[in-house]
Amino acid sequence: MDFQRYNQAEQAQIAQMIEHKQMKDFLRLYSNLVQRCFNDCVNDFTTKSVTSKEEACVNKCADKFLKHSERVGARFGELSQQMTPPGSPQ
Amino acid sequence: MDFQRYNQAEQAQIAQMIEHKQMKDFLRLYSNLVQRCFNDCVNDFTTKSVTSKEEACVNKCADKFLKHSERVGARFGELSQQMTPPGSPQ
Amino acid sequence: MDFQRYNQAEQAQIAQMIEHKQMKDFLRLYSNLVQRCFNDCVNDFTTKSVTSKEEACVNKCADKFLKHSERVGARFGELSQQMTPPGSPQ
Amino acid sequence: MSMFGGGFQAQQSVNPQNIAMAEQELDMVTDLFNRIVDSCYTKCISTEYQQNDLSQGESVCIDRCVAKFFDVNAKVGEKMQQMGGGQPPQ
Amino acid sequence: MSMFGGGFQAQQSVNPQNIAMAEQELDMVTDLFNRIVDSCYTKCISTEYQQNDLSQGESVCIDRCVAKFFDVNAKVGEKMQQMGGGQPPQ
Amino acid sequence: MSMFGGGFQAQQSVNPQNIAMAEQELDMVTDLFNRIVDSCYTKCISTEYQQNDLSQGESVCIDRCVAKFFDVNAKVGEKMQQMGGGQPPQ
Repeated sequence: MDFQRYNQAEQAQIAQMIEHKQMKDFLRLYSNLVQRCFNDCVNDFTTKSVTSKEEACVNKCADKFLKHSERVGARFGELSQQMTPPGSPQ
Repeated sequence: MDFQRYNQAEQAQIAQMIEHKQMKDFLRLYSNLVQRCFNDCVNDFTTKSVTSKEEACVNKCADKFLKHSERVGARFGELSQQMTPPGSPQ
Repeated sequence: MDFQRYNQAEQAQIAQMIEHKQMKDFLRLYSNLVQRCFNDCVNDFTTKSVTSKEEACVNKCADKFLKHSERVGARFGELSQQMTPPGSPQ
Repeated sequence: MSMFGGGFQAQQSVNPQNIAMAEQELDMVTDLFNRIVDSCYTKCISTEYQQNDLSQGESVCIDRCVAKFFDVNAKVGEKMQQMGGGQPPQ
Repeated sequence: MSMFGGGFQAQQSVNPQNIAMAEQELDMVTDLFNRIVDSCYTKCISTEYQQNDLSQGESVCIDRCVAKFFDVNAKVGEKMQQMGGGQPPQ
Repeated sequence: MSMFGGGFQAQQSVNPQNIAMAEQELDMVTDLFNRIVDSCYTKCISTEYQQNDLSQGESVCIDRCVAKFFDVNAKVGEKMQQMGGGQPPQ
């Protein structure tokens, strides 16, 4: 994304918006991770607390999810830069 | 959630925001319920109107969904209070 | 939906809001389409580029998805008009 | 000549609550539409994707699916009004 | 008498950042609740819909499911703080 | 000295439409990223969770999955421009 075409005052406001959204995006990643790992790992409702087996599964799931997101982010960044931005001269 | 740390003017604005969101949350619960009960109960597309069997299923589904949400809400409230709020003295 | 009960200034603002939302709705339809057709059609990760078989599938999926949305839209419009708007005299 | 913007906007006052209500109504209708597109796609469209057009069977299924979704939506709405003793929004 | 609106609002200044923080907190709690409703419905509720009430087994399952979701949420939170060295939000 | 806020903001005027456009662009990219994370997790990650790291196979799968998702996104975009005769957003 290229916000160079906007003036400085606009860029300042956009930067603030990005910062605000980053927090939101992080919280969303976190909630997605929790829900996915819960769904994949917790299936025993004969106990009230998370079992050690479930906890181990959640740990691996959380690690994998974060590494997955990071790897997608790296590829995403590379591929985004290769794309010709719309409206730019070809 | 504890909004005591905010001043009165802020609390008034937050209260208004909560009220506005409650309506939104209710509408969302309602739409989720409709979609879930439709997906679980309506599978016969040889007729144009909901069959009596489908209607009975939707009725039970709606009742269960509401009771489920209520029960989750009760447990959620209890567990939220037990949690040490972030930033409070331990 | 009937916005006749609002005054002209309000209707102008509502019209602007609708226009803004239409763009958002279109982008959302587009993303839903891409994700659905990707999920349904792309399952071979031994290659880096989309295969011709996958591409043909995506093409058919996109066409079907758009025609489906259009048809739902037509029925939706008809049924919405038949409904008695809430709050109107019966 | 008015000092505060165009003459038109100054003649009528916009009630922000009306705008908020219109927005909520709009969002609800859009949400309903999106959920129907989603549910009826899953119920009616074969993911084999052998042709670009909707088959006769798929088309009929979509029509009935939309009608039944409206039906379920209305029935659940009535049910919730009875339970909550709630008034429909004006 | 103040020229700028009611006396009450004029006495205290509203810090928009505080309002934004309160909104974020509220949205997070609502999101958590909705995810729990969703996951625990899938884990605990039989979609046969043979009765309008929650069965004894379903009720117990919901209680444990909510408790375990809180558990997983807390454990993942700790884990991410260790990894990121992040501070919990005040 | 300006009567209306800081000197900086007063020198350049912020066009709210530009801010709205930047926000829409940002939201689209974030949405695309989230959908890729989601789809590629389902396609590539084994939910057995036997290790904390991505396996070699999972890593390769993610790289190809992201590339293919971009491919499908672009192909569907072209298709929709041809159909609608629409202009790409500037």
